[in-house]
Amino acid sequence: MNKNLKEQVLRSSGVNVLKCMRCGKCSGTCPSYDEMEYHPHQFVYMVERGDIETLMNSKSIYKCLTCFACVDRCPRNVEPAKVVEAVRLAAVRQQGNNHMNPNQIPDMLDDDMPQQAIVTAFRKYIK
Amino acid sequence: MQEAMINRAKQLLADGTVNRVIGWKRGEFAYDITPAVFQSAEELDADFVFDDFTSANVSKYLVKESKKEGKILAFLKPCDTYSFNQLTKEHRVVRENVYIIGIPGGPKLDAEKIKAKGITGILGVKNENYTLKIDTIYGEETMPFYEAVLDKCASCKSKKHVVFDELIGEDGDVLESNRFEMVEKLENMTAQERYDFWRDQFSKCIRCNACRNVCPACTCEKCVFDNPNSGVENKAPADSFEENMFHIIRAFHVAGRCTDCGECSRVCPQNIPLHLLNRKFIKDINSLYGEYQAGEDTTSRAPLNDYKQDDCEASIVHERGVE
Amino acid sequence: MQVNENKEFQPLIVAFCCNWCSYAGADLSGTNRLNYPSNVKIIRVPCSCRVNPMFILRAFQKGADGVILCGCHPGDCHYTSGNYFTRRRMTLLFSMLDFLGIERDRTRVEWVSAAEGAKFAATMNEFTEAVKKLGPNRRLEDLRCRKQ
Amino acid sequence: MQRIGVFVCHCGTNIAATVDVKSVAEALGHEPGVVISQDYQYMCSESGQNLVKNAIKEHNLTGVVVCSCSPRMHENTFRKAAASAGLNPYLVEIANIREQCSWIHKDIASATEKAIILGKAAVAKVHLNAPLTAGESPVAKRALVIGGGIAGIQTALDIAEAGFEVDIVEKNPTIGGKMAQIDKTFPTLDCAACILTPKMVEASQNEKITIHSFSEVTDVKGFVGNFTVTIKKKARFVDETKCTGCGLCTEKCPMKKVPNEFNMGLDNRTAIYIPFAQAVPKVATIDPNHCMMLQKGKCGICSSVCSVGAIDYKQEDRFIEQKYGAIVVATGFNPINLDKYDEFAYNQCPDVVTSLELERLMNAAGPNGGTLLRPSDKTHPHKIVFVQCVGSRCDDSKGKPYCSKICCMYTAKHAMLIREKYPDTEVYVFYIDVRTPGKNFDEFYRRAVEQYNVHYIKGMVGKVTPRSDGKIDVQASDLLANEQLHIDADMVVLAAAIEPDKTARPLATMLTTQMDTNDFFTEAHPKLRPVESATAGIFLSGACQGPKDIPETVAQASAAAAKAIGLLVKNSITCNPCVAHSDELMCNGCSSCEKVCPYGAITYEDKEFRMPDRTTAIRRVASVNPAVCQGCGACTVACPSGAMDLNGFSNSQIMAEVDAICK
Repeated sequence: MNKNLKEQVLRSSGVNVLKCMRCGKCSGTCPSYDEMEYHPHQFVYMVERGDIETLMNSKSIYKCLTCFACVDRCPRNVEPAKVVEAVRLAAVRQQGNNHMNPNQIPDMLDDDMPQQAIVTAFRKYIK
Repeated sequence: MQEAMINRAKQLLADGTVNRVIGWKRGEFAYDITPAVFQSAEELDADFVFDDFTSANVSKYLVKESKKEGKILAFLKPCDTYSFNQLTKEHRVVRENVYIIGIPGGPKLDAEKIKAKGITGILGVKNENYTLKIDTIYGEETMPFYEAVLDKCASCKSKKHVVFDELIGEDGDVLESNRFEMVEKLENMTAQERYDFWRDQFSKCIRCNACRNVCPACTCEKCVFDNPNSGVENKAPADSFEENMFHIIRAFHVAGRCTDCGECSRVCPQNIPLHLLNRKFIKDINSLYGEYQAGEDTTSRAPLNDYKQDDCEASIVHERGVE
Repeated sequence: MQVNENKEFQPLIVAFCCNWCSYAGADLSGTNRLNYPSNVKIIRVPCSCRVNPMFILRAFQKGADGVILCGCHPGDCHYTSGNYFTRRRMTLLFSMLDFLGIERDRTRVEWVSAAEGAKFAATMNEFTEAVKKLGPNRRLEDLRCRKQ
Repeated sequence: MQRIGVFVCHCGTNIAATVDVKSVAEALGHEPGVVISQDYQYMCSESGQNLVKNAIKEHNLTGVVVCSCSPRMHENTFRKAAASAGLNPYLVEIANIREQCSWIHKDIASATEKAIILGKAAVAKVHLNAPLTAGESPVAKRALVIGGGIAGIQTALDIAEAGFEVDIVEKNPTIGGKMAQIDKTFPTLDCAACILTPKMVEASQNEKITIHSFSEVTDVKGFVGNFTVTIKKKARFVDETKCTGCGLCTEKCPMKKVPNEFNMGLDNRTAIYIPFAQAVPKVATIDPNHCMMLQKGKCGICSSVCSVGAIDYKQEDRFIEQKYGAIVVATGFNPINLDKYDEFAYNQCPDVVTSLELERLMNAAGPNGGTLLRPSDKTHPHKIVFVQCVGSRCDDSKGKPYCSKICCMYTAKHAMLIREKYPDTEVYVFYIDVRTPGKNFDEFYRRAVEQYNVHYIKGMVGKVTPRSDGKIDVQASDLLANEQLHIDADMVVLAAAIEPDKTARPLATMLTTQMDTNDFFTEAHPKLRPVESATAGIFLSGACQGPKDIPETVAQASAAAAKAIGLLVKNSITCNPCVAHSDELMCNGCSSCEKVCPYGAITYEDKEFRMPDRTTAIRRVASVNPAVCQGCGACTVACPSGAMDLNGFSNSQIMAEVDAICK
């Protein structure tokens, strides 16, 4: 467990992960659920455990649409999307680890891909 | 006016309506007019005075006088009637034992202001078209009438008599006054400036208790400052704190009861503008809890003995005005 | 309170708490081990309306740097209406102190219910800090009571 | 000369760990008037109390200061100890060095210093304490129960059983409350009506019990043993004494489209109505908002069909005033409004229902005569999803912060009943935790899972979407399978959080009792006085104090009754001696104190006084009725002369404390 990373994520997200009562409503509500290796509730729990690197290395951080359904519906105001964003920021901030090259994007487009996903993908690419 | 008052007083004494009269008589000097009780027509003829210097509010004397045997005649100026009403509301005077004749109010004159012009040896005054002709032992002097008017009269709030049995002269109206001007000016100062202002003023206090003794709202059987058990007993201020304390507590005790008669400042030998403390409370009460004029009637609840569920919080003090 | 060159100014805070709400709230912050500075000394009164302005002046006279008055929330007074009177009295008193140039942050009224232990502690922390910033009470002190 | 004893408690390590109790005792020993200063492990223990008692006798003490926990905790303990040793109990003062010192400070030096200062303040105060003797005040032998649900009924029955008159005030046309709406009860599955309605009848037939249905409390004055309550009997436009409850008017009433509250609006009733068959009192009520006669002055059918002439369109609200010795609050609960939980589509889809609505849907007297049908198309549902914790256990901004306590069990009950009656129905329960503490409760839940095959899924429903084909898409997480599920359900049942009734807050203000931030009534002590409010003579029964199931409610109702009976059997109660008193020599008679007294305890009389100048004068002076005064002290500040003072918290005592603290 990397303590500094955990603190960084907690600080940049401003989320108190200890407020989570593990009801899983965030994951119940998440439209990207099936795309994600780790699901919103797991983000919150793994950040609590300090298991940040696993999350940073998972593609899941780029699957979040930041639609904020989880933030809206979390009964305890934990705001999981902000945790995902903070983990993603931690990854983005590392030099040279861009998950995506802009040249790859045209190939990835298909009819099923929601537009929001493309927009967020671009945003996440640019530091 | 003086003639008419003496004549009516004599009638009322003669027909037994009253057995004495509270009015004023001359003191050492022409401008030194003090309240006095008259028992007979002869005394009235000899000493009764009502002139431009007759400013003292006699209503406080009625606390004791109205409890004596028989009815007393009191001449009350408009501002005095507010004091009397307030005392009635607080059961301090017995209304039935007082026969009230409402008489016209000021503006009354402030001898100190005349003296300040270098005019001394005053024997009498005459108002001629708002020029004050002053007869002195050194001959006649003149000055603009309004420059000699008492501060409390210059900001008169009402010419209306709120209680009387009969009137001599006309009744007037409640006036629009500028009486809160100085309070506002102080409110707009910084805290340090306000502090310095009041320190200058209170440090002059010699605790003569004139303000307390003249105040028609200060009628306690025993004042807390004279009571060794009150915890604030204090005969003479030893330091700045005690100077402040006396005036804060006094103003607080009369808050919501003070009719703004202005007697406290008039009698202060050190010219401390004590009425500003009372006016600050009146202004606050008016703006925070709705217009209230103590003494206007005998039934309404005093603002400090009343409340509304949606009154403002004390934090309003922190949120407004100049720090 | 003393000010040493190498020691931070420690204000003395007197807190009047009504027996039913705020004193219980203070107890609750103790039960929950919620810290607030030891500068705060509590005096129990049956109701906030028992607090006479004279007590507040007395506290300043004897060396308090801040006085806070805590009572039940408006509408919750154990005696129905006590805190409503408190509210008017203290509003006017504090306004007067302000009018005389006394720092307005030295006085405060706060409503703390028996359930608000956390609010009590937070209020006391905040108030102590505010008074600390003002420094020692000099404008309403009795020089004879100043500590060396 | 005062002889004061100081006793410093360690409270085990509660105090001693952060406060150097030895030096506190040592320092206070040097205070003026202190003749003995000791510390001890547990001052409140019997041996600790004996220490105090012996010291009182041995040193002939005139005052006692105990430095210990909050006076709210043990002031009475030490007062009693002092009294048993012959010292007036009001000569004891407590310095609170636990809750307000050792528990909140960490630094031993500053905590010890503060403890000494608090001790000094108590010593300074006790110097000025006067021995006080408590007066007595009579107790009205009648109780008022506010709320006629199972809690109120049980309390009233118990009090009546003990031989006292009881009045029940119920705001609805019938008593019975929420339990009357419930179909079956857990964990025994007996029918709620079968066990409740006999109690309702018993209450109505008990000659000691008066039921004021369709009534509200509008004013409460007075104090323990001596409350004067104003009850508003709302106009029901039917003479209660004449109506036989035959129900003919309800059959003939042409206005048949009024949503039926008793069935949660799932069907309709008439404008003149009897809420349900077993209503008590079984009397019709006209709903003025829907009655054509009262709205437009045309109709009058009910009046013409009523054979006893009970209909009275001119009836008005009546107010009655009654004296009570004790008041029991039993105002109960309601499910919360679900408008803000869009994700569950409660407002969009009639087949998404609350659990209380499901109770009515399943009840034989309900809208479908006991057959479970979907409200939308009256078809039999084959797949039902239950969602737990809707609005419970939430952050304050999202709902109620507390667990509603009863939902886990009633959901298990619903699931079980449905599976029992309709074995072809699949039932899913989404839960966060299943909370089943209670006798036979967990066994009950296990039966739902093991015997009835209810699918319990750990996870929460994220979104409910009504589809055009009539099905409802339920999107949820299954946390254990780490999967997101989609269930095409026919019905969704929401376990809505429960909250105190809206009438509770204004009632609390009238009663001057306290509530917590959720509007539940606060008990006098969370463990030791759970059925009393902090206001003497006001007791708490049922869910108005916190979420409760029926057995708990009944238990608390009987406990509240026992406490009320304990008060009513007394002929008089000892008054608080810490009351105001006026110094006649200083009183101005100005009436300021009278104006601020909330109890009307102050009266005036003209008295003759000998003045200092040897004359006599009649003066108007105030006097305080010690039985009525509750000791708030408002008058002491309103009094400009300081004539009014308060026993136990006198001007000089408080100033002595201020001085000691600021010294």
